[in-house]
Amino acid sequence: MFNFKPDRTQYPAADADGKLEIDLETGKYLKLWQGPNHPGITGNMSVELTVCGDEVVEGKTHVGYLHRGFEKLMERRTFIQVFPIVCRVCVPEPDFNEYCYAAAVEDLAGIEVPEYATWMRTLILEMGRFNSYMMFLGGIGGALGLGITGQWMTYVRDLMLDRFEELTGARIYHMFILPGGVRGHLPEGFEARMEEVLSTAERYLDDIDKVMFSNSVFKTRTKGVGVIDPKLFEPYGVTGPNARAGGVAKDLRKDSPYLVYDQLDFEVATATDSDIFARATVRRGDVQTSIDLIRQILRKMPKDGPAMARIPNVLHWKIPRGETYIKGECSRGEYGYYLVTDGTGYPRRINVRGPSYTHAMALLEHLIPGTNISDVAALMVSLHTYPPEIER
Amino acid sequence: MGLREVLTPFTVWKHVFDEPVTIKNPIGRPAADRYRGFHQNDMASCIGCGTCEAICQNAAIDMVPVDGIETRTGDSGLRPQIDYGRCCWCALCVDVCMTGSLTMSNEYTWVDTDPDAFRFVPGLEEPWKDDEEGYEREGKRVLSGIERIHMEEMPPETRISNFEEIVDGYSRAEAILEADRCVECGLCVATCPAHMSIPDYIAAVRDQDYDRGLEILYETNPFSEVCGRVCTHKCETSCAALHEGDPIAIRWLKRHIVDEVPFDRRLELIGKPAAPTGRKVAIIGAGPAGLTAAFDLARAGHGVVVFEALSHAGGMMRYGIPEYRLPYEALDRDIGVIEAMGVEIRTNCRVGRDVTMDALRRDYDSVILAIGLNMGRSTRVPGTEGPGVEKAVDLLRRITDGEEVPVPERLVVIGGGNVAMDIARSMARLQMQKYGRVGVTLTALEDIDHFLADREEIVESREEGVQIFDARGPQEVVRDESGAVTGLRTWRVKSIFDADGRFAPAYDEGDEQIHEGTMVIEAIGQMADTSLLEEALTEALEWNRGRIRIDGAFRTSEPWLFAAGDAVKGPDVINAVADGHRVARTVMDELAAREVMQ
Amino acid sequence: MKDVDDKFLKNIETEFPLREELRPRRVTTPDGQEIEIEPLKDYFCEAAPKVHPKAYIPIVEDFYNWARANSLWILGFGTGCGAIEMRPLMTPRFDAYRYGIQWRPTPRQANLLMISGYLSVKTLKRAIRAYEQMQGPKYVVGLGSCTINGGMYWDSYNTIKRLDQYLPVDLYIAGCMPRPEALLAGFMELKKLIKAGKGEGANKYAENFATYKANQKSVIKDWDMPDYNW
Amino acid sequence: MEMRHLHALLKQRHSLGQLEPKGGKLAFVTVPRENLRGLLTELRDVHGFTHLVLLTAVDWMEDGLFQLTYMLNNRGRDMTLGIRVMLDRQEAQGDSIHDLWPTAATYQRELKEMFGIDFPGSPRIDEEFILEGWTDLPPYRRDFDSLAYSQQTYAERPGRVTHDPREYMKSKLYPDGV
Repeated sequence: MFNFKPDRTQYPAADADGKLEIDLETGKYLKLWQGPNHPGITGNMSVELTVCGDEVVEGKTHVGYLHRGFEKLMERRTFIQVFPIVCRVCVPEPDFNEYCYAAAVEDLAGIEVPEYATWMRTLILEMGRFNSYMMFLGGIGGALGLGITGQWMTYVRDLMLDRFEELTGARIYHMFILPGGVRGHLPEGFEARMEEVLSTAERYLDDIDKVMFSNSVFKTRTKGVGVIDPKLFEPYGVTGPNARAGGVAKDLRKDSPYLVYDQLDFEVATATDSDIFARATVRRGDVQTSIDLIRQILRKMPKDGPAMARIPNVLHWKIPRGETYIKGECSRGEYGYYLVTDGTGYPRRINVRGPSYTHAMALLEHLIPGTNISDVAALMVSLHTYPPEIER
Repeated sequence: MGLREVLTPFTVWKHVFDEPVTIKNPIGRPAADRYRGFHQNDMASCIGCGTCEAICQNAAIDMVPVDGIETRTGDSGLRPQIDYGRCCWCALCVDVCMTGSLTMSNEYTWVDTDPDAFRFVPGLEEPWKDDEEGYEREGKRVLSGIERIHMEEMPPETRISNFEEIVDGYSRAEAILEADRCVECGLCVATCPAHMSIPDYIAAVRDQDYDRGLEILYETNPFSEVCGRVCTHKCETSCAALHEGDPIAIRWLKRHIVDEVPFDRRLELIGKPAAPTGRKVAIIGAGPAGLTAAFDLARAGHGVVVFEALSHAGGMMRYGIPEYRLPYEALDRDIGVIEAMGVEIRTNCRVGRDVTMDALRRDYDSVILAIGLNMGRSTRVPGTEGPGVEKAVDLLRRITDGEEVPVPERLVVIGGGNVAMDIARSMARLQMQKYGRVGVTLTALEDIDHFLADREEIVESREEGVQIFDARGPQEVVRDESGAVTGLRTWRVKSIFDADGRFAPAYDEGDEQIHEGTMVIEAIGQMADTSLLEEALTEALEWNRGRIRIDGAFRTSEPWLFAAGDAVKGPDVINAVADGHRVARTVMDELAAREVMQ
Repeated sequence: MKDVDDKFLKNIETEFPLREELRPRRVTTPDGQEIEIEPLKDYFCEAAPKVHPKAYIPIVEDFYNWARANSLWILGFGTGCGAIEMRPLMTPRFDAYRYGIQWRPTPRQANLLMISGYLSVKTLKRAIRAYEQMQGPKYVVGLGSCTINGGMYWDSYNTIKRLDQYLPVDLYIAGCMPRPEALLAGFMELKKLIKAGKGEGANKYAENFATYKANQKSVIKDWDMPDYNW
Repeated sequence: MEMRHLHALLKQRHSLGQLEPKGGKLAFVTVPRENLRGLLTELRDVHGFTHLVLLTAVDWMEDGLFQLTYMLNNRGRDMTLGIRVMLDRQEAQGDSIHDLWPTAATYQRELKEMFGIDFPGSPRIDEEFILEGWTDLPPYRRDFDSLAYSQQTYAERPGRVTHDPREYMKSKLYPDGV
């Protein structure tokens, strides 16, 4: 109906290095800072847009507003003291940090985790993934002016946070997955209460299907916008749902099963168009997978058993020299911890590999030119990036 | 774009009549049962060990003194103060807490205009002090080991027939595991009379740095090998780990360090004493107090001569403690180190007989009296005069000297302390060797829970066949017509102390027992033999209830004479060692002061 | 701090000069005129903030305070992790709007700045600008441990430890992070403060402007903005 | 063992060091700096290691070395290979691989800022990335002391005192100091 065809003659010429020749003084271009204080930006980061009319000719991402120097702080803390701070690396889905860190420590220290704890970890991770997708589905609607999805999804997410709270003792930073196991067992009657949340969620998701995925406005604004060429997936390190939306079924839960994923029965959602709409539908499918997985886990997990393995006295826990990399499939893609130890009581180096690092930086900068200003927010949200894991 | 896609979104209008999900009054909505809210602390069970402070990665916890909480053995008197400008509610402090006193409520609202207000000592008067709900750890602590590493020892049936040492000592692997359990709170340090740097040497075991460990030991205790075996380890009664599990085996770890360092290396590590000062000190008694003082003084360069009445140095460590607990070679090695510092030990030299106090006073700059308690006390119940009744310390000395002691088939020991256990178990071994079975009965005034003996002594005695009758008061040594001992008559003890706390046992006369035996051994305590002081000096000195009066620095009323050890304080090796250090320091201070005055 | 390697010691003046677009220069306007511009002076008012006097008649001031207390408009600027717990407040379950609280996208429309947790130096710079652009009377609420005494980032090289050194904080809410219910309780407390006429943060900022600026400049190395911009 | 097979294949040509397997799916290997590019290209183009998982550095200050770790993943065979390159800490210069993986430019920018390791030719390498107005040592270097810097730069809230239980008990139980 509305065909937006930019006038390509307005584009700046590129010099030999491929650098755009943009002279702001000509008045033809305008610098537009989107963020850090901007409702369309996920988290606290900013995009420096150079626009010509309402079309973006260049986008540069600026991060570092949330930099706390985690990787440095971790080197100053003993192995147990790192545990409370890892979850802060990623606010909306902290559990992957806990799991990856714990698994990396266990790997280097040679600790066998009890079976119950393994199931519990899987449960926590799936609950976290569910929450993260709730944030996404709320956010993508919000970025396109569909406020109701945010209202609904935040509510559903809050119900899940209540379950988190009764299981782990906290809403956001659960700090439940300790190196060596998990902190506790399921509270009584948890399964029933969880089922209630899941069925409520399914009801709301049905509505989301109607109000968002069948909505002509949403479709028009997202289909064919922000397409990532599948050929770019490897060069730009695209993983997770962003890759699955382009037909590449990258999912570490299947590709390299960890925890108990090999004992669970599930399919990963994929799409082919690799545009904003495809990325949203893949996540919509993944939420359903998560819901099914949570049900499966609660059904299959052992009813009781030790939650913690025997670990050395944490106050002076030394781990022999070594290095390892532990990864998992979080809601945004491959999440990993690279841990190097040197035989002392402190980690030598911890590097957090967050999927947003590649998605929000190089990839986003690559995708932005040529889009409309109003689509930048949706494009950014559709990549599902969380700034804290970029800068840590 | 079809019409359907335009209309479908409107179908959700059906929810317009749904019940709203809004929480009517969200402020103060109760959090989950497990919620990690503000801290609570059970002041009575907290011991102020500071483990919470050690684990807190935010440096949010300070240990502060609190009104009404006194410092005592096993309780530092400090309590955690939490800075909510730092806390991240990870609850590691709760998980690591040694007593389980620190927990969390599910309270979460704290709003204030003053940023300095967010510090508080949980357990005092916060409103959520008594809240039931909130985070508590599941079961016992998991962040540090609870169970002590098992110490291999000889089974009773093997050990009862000989005087060989019972315990094997830890292997390296076992020692590391045991040392790993220590949380380095240091509550034990002040409990140890000698203030040994226990956490530091345990850390040395953990790091497998035995040289460092040995150096730390020798800073405070030249009898580490002895103490590693027979110390009464009061430190283990104040260990933070005992509140949920076993205390750290501090004594065994000490022994492990010494075991791992060969004797020559030990001498190397300790090094040579300081240059001679030309001062001379005489020490009477080569027991732990005297020899420790000798060690310190000799290392400072003073000339030290130790006078010992018996044939070997070591005092009660040699003549009181049986060989199965403390092999003589171990003791000899400790004494060997002291002698290597240039200390001269004159054995078989009894002051008062072979040399007089006056001579010592004349020839030496100072004299330290460390004569110990070597005379057994008697119960003085009827029948104790005469043959067949022995004193435990005399018997033990004779056994050590290799003398033939009478070994009856059945005998009765009176007393519930370590000496009583020692003699009972020594006699049991001799009986085993002679008759092939044990016939020892032990009676004591105290009930079994209040025995003065170490717990493991009681357990091991029983394992070795010693029959223990607790709360029995001796009334008479029963003798037959010929005067030979046939047993001990006892009454059950109703109470030992009267209302004022004075020693005045009350008996239930209806509950009488005769314990059969042809020998009765009294092991109810010892006293000092002060006859060597001679009359003039005895007159000149001030006394306190039969003991020489000393001040806080071990000075007697005579400026040249100092006294230390069991004879003036007591009651065990480690206290004697501590006294030895202190008296040595006093003597050195005095000598230095005299130097200045001249 | 240990000796800094010369290799990395940057001269702030030369390494961080004023950004290009902030420098005084001549430009040609689209209609062809050549003009001199000095952006820092032209676009911003450099006048220092003034103390806002109370109304002359107490009852009028009380009325003002009542009105201010009942329209807390929060700047939707998530400076740290605590921002994630504000989202539930904006939605029906906790519904802060019923208390007269709402979120605004721009500082010009807001009078309450929530510092949601730690502030990295880079964000502090933006937070200061956002605060100064807000209309008085305005309030600052520090959320979580990090604003009080550094929180879990107490030894981080990139986060400030005491928010009150850089901005006038009216209220602190303890927690890491505080729950939405605690935030609501904080807002209620703030309302009480404002009603009682104690929400004087903006005036405190104006009175101690020099101190605040000195503190801010001691941590923000590349100060390429006007001293006060609103 | 596929990883061993691969190692044997590449060992000679790229002068690889010992293979250090971590379980069946992950292994680490050291390669000289001059062989890095060839190895990465071959792994990417021939052996299916198309995914650059991460690129980061480890500071071995005591040895005077920086370790660059290039983590490559072969999704089809579920193998991850960590390739280590040791750099002289004084020189601290690596070779940019942004033309092999464009996303590596971001990593290299971070390394430049946080470790001071230069990658000549990498796009925007000299621009500030995370820090702003940073004048001190690159913060991830081991010789940069975060706590000292923090205490010096930012004021802590005063008024806190703590006591060591060990010393406090001694002073209470033995006031004379013995």
